[in-house]
Amino acid sequence: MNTQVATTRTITYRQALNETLRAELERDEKVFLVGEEIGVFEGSYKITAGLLEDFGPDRVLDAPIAEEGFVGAALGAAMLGMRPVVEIMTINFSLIAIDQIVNHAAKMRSMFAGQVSIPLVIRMPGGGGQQLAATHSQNLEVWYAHIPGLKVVAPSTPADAKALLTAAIRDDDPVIFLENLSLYSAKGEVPDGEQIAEIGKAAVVKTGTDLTIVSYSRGTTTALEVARQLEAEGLSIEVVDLRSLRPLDRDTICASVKKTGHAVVFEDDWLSYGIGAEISATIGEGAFDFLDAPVRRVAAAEVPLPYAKSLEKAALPSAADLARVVREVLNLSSTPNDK
Amino acid sequence: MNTQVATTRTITYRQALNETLRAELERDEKVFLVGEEIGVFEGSYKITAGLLEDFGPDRVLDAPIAEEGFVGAALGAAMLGMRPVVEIMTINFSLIAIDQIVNHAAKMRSMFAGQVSIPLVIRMPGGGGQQLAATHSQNLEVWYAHIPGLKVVAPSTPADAKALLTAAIRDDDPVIFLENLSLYSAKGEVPDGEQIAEIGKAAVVKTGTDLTIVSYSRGTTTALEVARQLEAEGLSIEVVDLRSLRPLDRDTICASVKKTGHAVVFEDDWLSYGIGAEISATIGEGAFDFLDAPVRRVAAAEVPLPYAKSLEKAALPSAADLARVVREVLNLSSTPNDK
Amino acid sequence: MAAKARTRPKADVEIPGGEPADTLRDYYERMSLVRAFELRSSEMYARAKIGGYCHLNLGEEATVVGLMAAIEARDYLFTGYRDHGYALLRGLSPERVMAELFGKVTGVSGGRGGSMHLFDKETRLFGGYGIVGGQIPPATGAALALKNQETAGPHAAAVMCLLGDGTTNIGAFHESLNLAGLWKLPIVYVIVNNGLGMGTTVEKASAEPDLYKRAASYRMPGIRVDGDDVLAVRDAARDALKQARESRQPVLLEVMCYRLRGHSVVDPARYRSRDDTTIAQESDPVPSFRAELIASGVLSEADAAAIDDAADARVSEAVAFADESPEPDVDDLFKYVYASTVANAPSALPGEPVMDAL
Amino acid sequence: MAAKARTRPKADVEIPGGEPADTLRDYYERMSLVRAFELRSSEMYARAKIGGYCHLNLGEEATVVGLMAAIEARDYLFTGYRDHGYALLRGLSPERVMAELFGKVTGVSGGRGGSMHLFDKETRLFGGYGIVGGQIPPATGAALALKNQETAGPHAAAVMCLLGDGTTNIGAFHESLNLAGLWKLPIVYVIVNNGLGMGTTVEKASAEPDLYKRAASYRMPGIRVDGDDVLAVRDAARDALKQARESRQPVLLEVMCYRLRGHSVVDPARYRSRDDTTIAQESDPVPSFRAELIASGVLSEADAAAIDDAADARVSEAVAFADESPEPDVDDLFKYVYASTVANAPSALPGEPVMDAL
Ligand SMILES: Cc1ncc(C[n+]2csc(CCOP(=O)(O)OP(=O)(O)O)c2C)c(N)n1
Ligand SMILES: Cc1ncc(C[n+]2csc(CCOP(=O)(O)OP(=O)(O)O)c2C)c(N)n1
Ligand SMILES: [Mg+2]
Ligand SMILES: [Mg+2]
Repeated sequence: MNTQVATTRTITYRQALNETLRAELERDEKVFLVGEEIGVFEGSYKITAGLLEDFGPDRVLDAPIAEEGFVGAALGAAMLGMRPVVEIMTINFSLIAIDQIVNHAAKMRSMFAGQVSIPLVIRMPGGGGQQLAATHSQNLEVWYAHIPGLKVVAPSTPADAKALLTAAIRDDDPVIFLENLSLYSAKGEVPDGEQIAEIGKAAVVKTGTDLTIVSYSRGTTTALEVARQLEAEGLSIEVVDLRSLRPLDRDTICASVKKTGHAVVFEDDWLSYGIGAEISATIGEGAFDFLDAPVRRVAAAEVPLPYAKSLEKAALPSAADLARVVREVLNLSSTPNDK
Repeated sequence: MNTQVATTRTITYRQALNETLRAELERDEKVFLVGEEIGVFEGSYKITAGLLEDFGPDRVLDAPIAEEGFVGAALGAAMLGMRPVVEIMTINFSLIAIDQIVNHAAKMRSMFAGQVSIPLVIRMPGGGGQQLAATHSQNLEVWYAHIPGLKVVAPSTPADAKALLTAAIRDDDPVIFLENLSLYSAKGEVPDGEQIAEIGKAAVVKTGTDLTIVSYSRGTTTALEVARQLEAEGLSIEVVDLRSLRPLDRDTICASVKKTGHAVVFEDDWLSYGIGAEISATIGEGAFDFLDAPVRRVAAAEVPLPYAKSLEKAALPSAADLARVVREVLNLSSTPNDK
Repeated sequence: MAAKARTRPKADVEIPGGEPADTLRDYYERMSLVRAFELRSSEMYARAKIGGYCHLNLGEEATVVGLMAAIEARDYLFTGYRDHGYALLRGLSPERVMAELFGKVTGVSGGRGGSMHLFDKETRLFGGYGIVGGQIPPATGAALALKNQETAGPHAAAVMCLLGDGTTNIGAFHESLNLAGLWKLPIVYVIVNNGLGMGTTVEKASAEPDLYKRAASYRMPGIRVDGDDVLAVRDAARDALKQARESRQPVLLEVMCYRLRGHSVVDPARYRSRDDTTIAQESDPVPSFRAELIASGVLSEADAAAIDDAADARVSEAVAFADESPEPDVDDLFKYVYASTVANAPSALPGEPVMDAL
Repeated sequence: MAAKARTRPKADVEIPGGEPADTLRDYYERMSLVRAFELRSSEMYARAKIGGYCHLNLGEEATVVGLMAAIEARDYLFTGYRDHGYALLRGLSPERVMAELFGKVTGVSGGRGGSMHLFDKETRLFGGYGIVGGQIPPATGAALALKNQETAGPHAAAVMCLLGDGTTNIGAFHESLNLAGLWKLPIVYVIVNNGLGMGTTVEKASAEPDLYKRAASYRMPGIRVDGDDVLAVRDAARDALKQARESRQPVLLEVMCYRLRGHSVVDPARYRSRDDTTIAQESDPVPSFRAELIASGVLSEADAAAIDDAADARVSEAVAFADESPEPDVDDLFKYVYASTVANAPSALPGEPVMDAL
């Protein structure tokens, strides 16, 4: 990370995003924002508050409900050297634009032998837990993480939101920037001044020796909470925050597990074929000889997420679920049956 | 499998599909076909040859180029009790329809508490190796395999194509039926008469004791070829054909690996977050104590697939790659370093 | 059809001569019920009895009543997420609708869909969809099924598919109308044009803001009607449905109305101009229809008050019912994922191992 | 605008008075080059020098020449997969185009795109797209960039976006035209209406088969022109581009032509009626323009034969060049995936372990 020693302020994830967008709009006039309701309405989740007023409608462009059209239009503008930052209201609606993202933005540079670059950022929140029901609560990041040509980042703190968004906007490739509904109001220390994260790098956000929890986005905040709580019980838990889902920093993950011998993945998406599958497979390949117990995954139950609070709660992975599995993995590793 | 002892014929995968569609159109008048160019043109890959002529335009419905529209329309017809079988020309174009598939077809039954069923089949081929370039050569099956509410099958033989398509059409849920461009002309023995496979079950298509290759669709044919070739070298390879990607038959996979102690996944999609990630994670969890070496994945290089033959060949996983990795895994398991 | 300019204050509703007083009274009762239900929903949301997103029909009552008076029991209804009023007037009990908003197992969708996803197979309310435009292709396909299952004629069923003004800009709208026009499907697409898609005006969202004109791209009749005039809405919708069921002629019907409040209950609509707010309030169809009926002698002040009170009481019962109903049982989490049983279907709760035993 | 009925045999091309003979000769040379290139492509495909899908402009030469005569060097061109002729007339050498079809590193897209994905930054040929309708949103966005980067006027750049008749039924078409109309973008959408999308006629695909009329949904001018008339095409396209660059008025231009052969080189087009085939052949713009120019004295028989021979020779050189060019180097497989270097970018070939060392 290219950071300078700097003063910090405690602000929300939302504010970190807002300030970063503002700073980049000021810095580079090729940067512009486009999306539904980002101007007059100030964003469905108010991330773009005040920006239309200060930068005008050419820089902060309200789009009609036409995700495929305006995402593709942003891509086209990027081909001509603009640096569009698109907001898709939630990741669920990106399905309508996904042909433009995956069949076009991700492929053009390769298909045209490097003649064109696509400096395009697509911001969108995912996440359940707000009783928004099955079509509005998904975590489909694994789809994007699977696609060569895309870069996919998922910051878990306000500071990372700032540094990764800055990096994404200055990157010359299409970057999927994953936010999370339940993080917008989360607070954290954010350094002042320019902060540019290195895309493709994970971070060990807490060190420990007994077990590694691998997570990202909202999951990392829960992982840290659980790690601290288990510390009180005498367990030393390391937490790896992926930050970048593509490229994936396998070295950092495996180095941690080589040290701890145990790993649990905590993820908000569905278990089968989710992000955790790749993490588990990576650990199985890269730290095979060091693993003292199977890698376990704590993920969402495989159902379209119901609206009712009782069911929603049961289906989503919680801190309690994570703590329980961590204990299971550590106990299991001390049973005589273990290798 | 609900099979009867029956005479068999050697036919192509294409013909098996064609005959099955014909048989189901004859059996149940609620079954109808819809897709681009399936009628007058007889299908881009001629799977529906002769069907318009014999069943007329109400049963074999040519659609304009509007994947979202006609896939969603098929879904709506299914809600009223029809049994549509949609052809999407290739999986690459399903991205345009994916909101209807994933946000609608997969969720309706759950979201509406079982008041409606969606007996919808979506047939589409995937696969590279035909020099169709980046946008027309994808294997995005992992996207669908990740989604609760869908069933996803991927037959590797003409016999399975028949039995799984029959099962899919008679199933009351949305089934993604994955074909493969390079399998259409493959021949195999197909039993006559009604054949209905059990969705959700994998098959051990070759037994062996030294190592398990897990694959599906086109990959299984290569896996079998490699397994037979290695047999000549004295290696005993078991091949598990997944057949169903969702649900995933973890028991069959793990039972095999518990026996062989070694596993390689052979898949046509991109490595990171691909189908093999879940297989590897599953084995890591379900057969941990039995694994003598890390599970390895032989998958496509992570690039948008280039048109040029040289590059395309380099990027796609081959029989030689698989054979090499199988040898590596087995050698590696005999090194002193191994646990 | 007469186009209603958005900036012109709404003309007085005229009660056509022949309309029976009972019918008018009945329509007022329905409008009053929707109004009461929506106001209470807003209140219940504020009291955290309702979660997620909640979009109200406030200001659209004449449209809701007119459309639901035109549709027949045999017809299928598809709508977006702004669906409470339609569900009520499709004949669902306020109890079951409110219970759905409360996320209770007694709700129309078993508490699984919530406000945006009301569904009732029996009354052929075929959802309730939260993805903008998501309902349009399935509604079109329902009409395709009807075309194949029935003969055209006055007794045939048709489909009514509701959508918002903002929704006419999404690809699914275009693809679906083309299919309907091409395949001659018995369907009426109704644009409930309340002038806004969230904070965006029709003029800022649609290059051709006279939305009914977009029917021409599919050789389909496009009709516009005053959505504050319950009888005009009903008659236009009936006529459109008649074309659909008798001649397999799909129709695009645009109904001009106003959204009285924010996009959803949590939206204060600060972006809205004072003028626009004033017009919306002045056009409010509930008090004006009420005044109309009193002025023309169909109702006395006391009658009207009694109707309003009854609606309120009805909604109170619904709230009580919803409140007392149980939440869905957690053991049923996986109950509705698949209709056909299937081997190896996932059933693990978060953190449970993927394999039952090692 | 005059609509050309698909079933009416094509009217004779009229050479307007003032057109210089040189210009006409030049246009014929271009038509002849496209024809020769496409015939040779078909042959090279049969000889397995070209793989994948290969779609030809045979029968559409007058359209190709007319459109490319209208577009200026500063304008951006986006097209579908039927793109060879456009690339040639945009000024790319037949060598580099043929080399791309051969999958050679000397090809316009380095051999990575193939026939469907021709791209040349310098001449502002911005692709070549294989997904139906995929080019329309990016083309629209290019026009958005131009609007922000330049002032409208006769020297401003514009975008020309080509698409097929079948492509007007996909959502991206609708969404994009609405954006262009709303945002007042300098873009001309050209429907190259060759009457067929694979085996499907316009009438079977579009509920409104007069495709130019669909412009009305976006308050955009919709214009139809005879695609066998090179001058009419050029003039209509010039006029449309003028509106785009000077008044930021997007235009939808429909060009009526015929596809002489199958959808792609492997399609025998058995589904096609004999009448339709006959009309397509009778309308073939290359021999008729040739005959026209000879009849009007612009060319002698010998001139015309010399032009055809020169085109043929030119294409032979291209084939030789393509044949001799090397394939892309396998070591460059990952070369163009990212523009900004990034840590941990995948670089494994199939079967290589995910971690370099255990
Ligand atoms: C595909 C998609 N994009 C965006 C949204 C977010 N969204 C929900 S409602 C809405 C506005 C719709 O406006 P309109 O069609 O006029 O309906 P109204 O709310 O006025 O009834 C938007 C943008 C969504 N649900 N789905
Ligand atoms: C989204 C998508 N759907 C389907 C296809 C397959 N396909 C390729 S070309 C074509 C027909 C297009 O017809 P038209 O727009 O008239 O163009 P033409 O081929 O006549 O030039 C189809 C269906 C595709 N490439 N992309
Ligand atoms: Mg609206
Ligand atoms: Mg065409």
